[in-house]
Amino acid sequence: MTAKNRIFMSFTSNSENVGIARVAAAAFAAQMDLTLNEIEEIKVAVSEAVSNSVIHGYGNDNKGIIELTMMLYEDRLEYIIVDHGKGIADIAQARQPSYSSDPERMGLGFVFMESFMDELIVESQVGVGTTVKMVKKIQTGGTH
Amino acid sequence: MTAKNRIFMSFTSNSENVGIARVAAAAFAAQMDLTLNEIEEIKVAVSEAVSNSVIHGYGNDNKGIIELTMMLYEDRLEYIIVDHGKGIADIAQARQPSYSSDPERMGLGFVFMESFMDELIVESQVGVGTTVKMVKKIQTGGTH
Amino acid sequence: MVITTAVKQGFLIVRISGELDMHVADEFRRQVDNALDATGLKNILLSFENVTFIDSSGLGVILGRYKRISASGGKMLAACLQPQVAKIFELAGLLNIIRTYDSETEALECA
Amino acid sequence: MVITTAVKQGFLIVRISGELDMHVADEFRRQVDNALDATGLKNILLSFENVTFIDSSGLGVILGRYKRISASGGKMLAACLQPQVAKIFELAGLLNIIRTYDSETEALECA
Ligand SMILES: Nc1ncnc2c1ncn2[C@@H]1O[C@H](COP(=O)(O)OP(=O)(O)O)[C@@H](O)[C@H]1O
Ligand SMILES: Nc1ncnc2c1ncn2[C@@H]1O[C@H](COP(=O)(O)OP(=O)(O)O)[C@@H](O)[C@H]1O
Repeated sequence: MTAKNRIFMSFTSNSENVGIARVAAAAFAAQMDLTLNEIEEIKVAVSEAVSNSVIHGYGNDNKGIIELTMMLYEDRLEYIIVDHGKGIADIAQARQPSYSSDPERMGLGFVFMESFMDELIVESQVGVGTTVKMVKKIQTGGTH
Repeated sequence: MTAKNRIFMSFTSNSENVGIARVAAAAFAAQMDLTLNEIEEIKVAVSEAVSNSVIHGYGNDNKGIIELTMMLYEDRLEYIIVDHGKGIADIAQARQPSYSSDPERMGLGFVFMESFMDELIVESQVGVGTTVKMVKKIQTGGTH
Repeated sequence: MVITTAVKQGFLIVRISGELDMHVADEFRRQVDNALDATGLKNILLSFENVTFIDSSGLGVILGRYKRISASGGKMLAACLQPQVAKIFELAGLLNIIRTYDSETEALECA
Repeated sequence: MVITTAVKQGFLIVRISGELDMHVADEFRRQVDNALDATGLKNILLSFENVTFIDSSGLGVILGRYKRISASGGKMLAACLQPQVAKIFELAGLLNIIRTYDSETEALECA
């Protein structure tokens, strides 16, 4: 199945860019007949994934590169967030609710991504980076 | 002078993406203390440049690739729109107010880009593509 | 973009909301031309109250409708232009050919 | 994000507007901690009326302030949560520790 639309973004790991990525993700979703609620959910999920790349992937150093690919298919939206940072040693542990490697954080990022999207795939290699792929299914097939 | 922030986007020449590029451009600008009016001006300018790539560069074929690079410097925002389409034979003529190669269009795209931005540089080669670089100067140096 | 149409005092009232750019220009043209055909009217009042964005592609399709109706002696009025929309109209020189009003009521009264 | 603070009935009222994410979390922490230090208060009422977005980073900094004040017996209330903000609070289990109200007035009356 070929994508009906595709946008690729690449940006430095500045915290300012979390909000910009979120806005772009929402605008991409708004092509489809989604509810405002569904668009809010996508914003939170993308915000969590990009924040994780900034905070955990690059340790809040703003010199890393984060890639966000957004794909629209007949029946779903896909958001793929890639960083070339620290990586995750134990993905199963990382995905557990309330688990965080940072005592100041809540460990809810992956929980929110999972709750708000229909599919969440995490791939990671220590020292190489992390890829998070999230899918939101679309009920109607119609574009605006 | 190195950029304080940089976002690169690449997308297919679907007309849907004109609006998404505009929203991303506005969100990028909103990092700085600009007026709503200045942000509106940036939206129009980016919309004109991306629309031109879709319409003239790729003749409304949605299989072309358009690149939008957004850079933030201490004193200015830069938006660079690149297509690999038809190109412009006579740039001076193209930039003239009311000139359009399409009788249905107004020939005001470059006029709006010039009016709403502080600098406009157009480079093009027939059969290779077109690059439009626009600069918006920033009064205060402060980020939000 | 969403368009609704109505008829008042010999005017086709076209109420537009959303963003008026190249992506929606064809749909705008189609809907307005259909409404002109269906009603047989030659005057248009465009209401821009809920238009949040317009660029030269949006203007182009408006000018196209202007040309169509003025060929048969019709006139085009515009109401409720937001500041940024008004600025675009002005820069394009459209204020010389399309009179603008603060409200639909005012436009119809002065027409 | 913009924060303003006020004092009423022994509560530090923190009114937040905009988006509460990792980009603004440090600034939020700094401003609320400064206001707690300056006033010596131990109770907080957060007003979310103008919060348009929150994610787990935003929640984290709120929970941090909760921990600080509850250590000295203070309590935290929240008013005017927009639906999407309320959903995030609920999912995170914060509704068990932070009571929410429809308005600032109601929160202070019930407190
Ligand atoms: N992009 C990433 N790079 C490296 N580690 C990550 C990344 N994303 C998540 N992690 C790890 O997974 C853990 C859990 O993530 P998450 O559920 O989002 O909670 P939190 O961000 O609050 O720690 C993080 O604490 C971190 O150790
Ligand atoms: N990206 C582009 N690729 C090819 N030709 C272009 C491009 N941008 C502009 N042009 C040419 O320049 C002309 C003037 O552009 P513009 O001022 O935007 O007016 P309009 O889009 O209404 O034609 C166009 O009609 C077209 O011939």
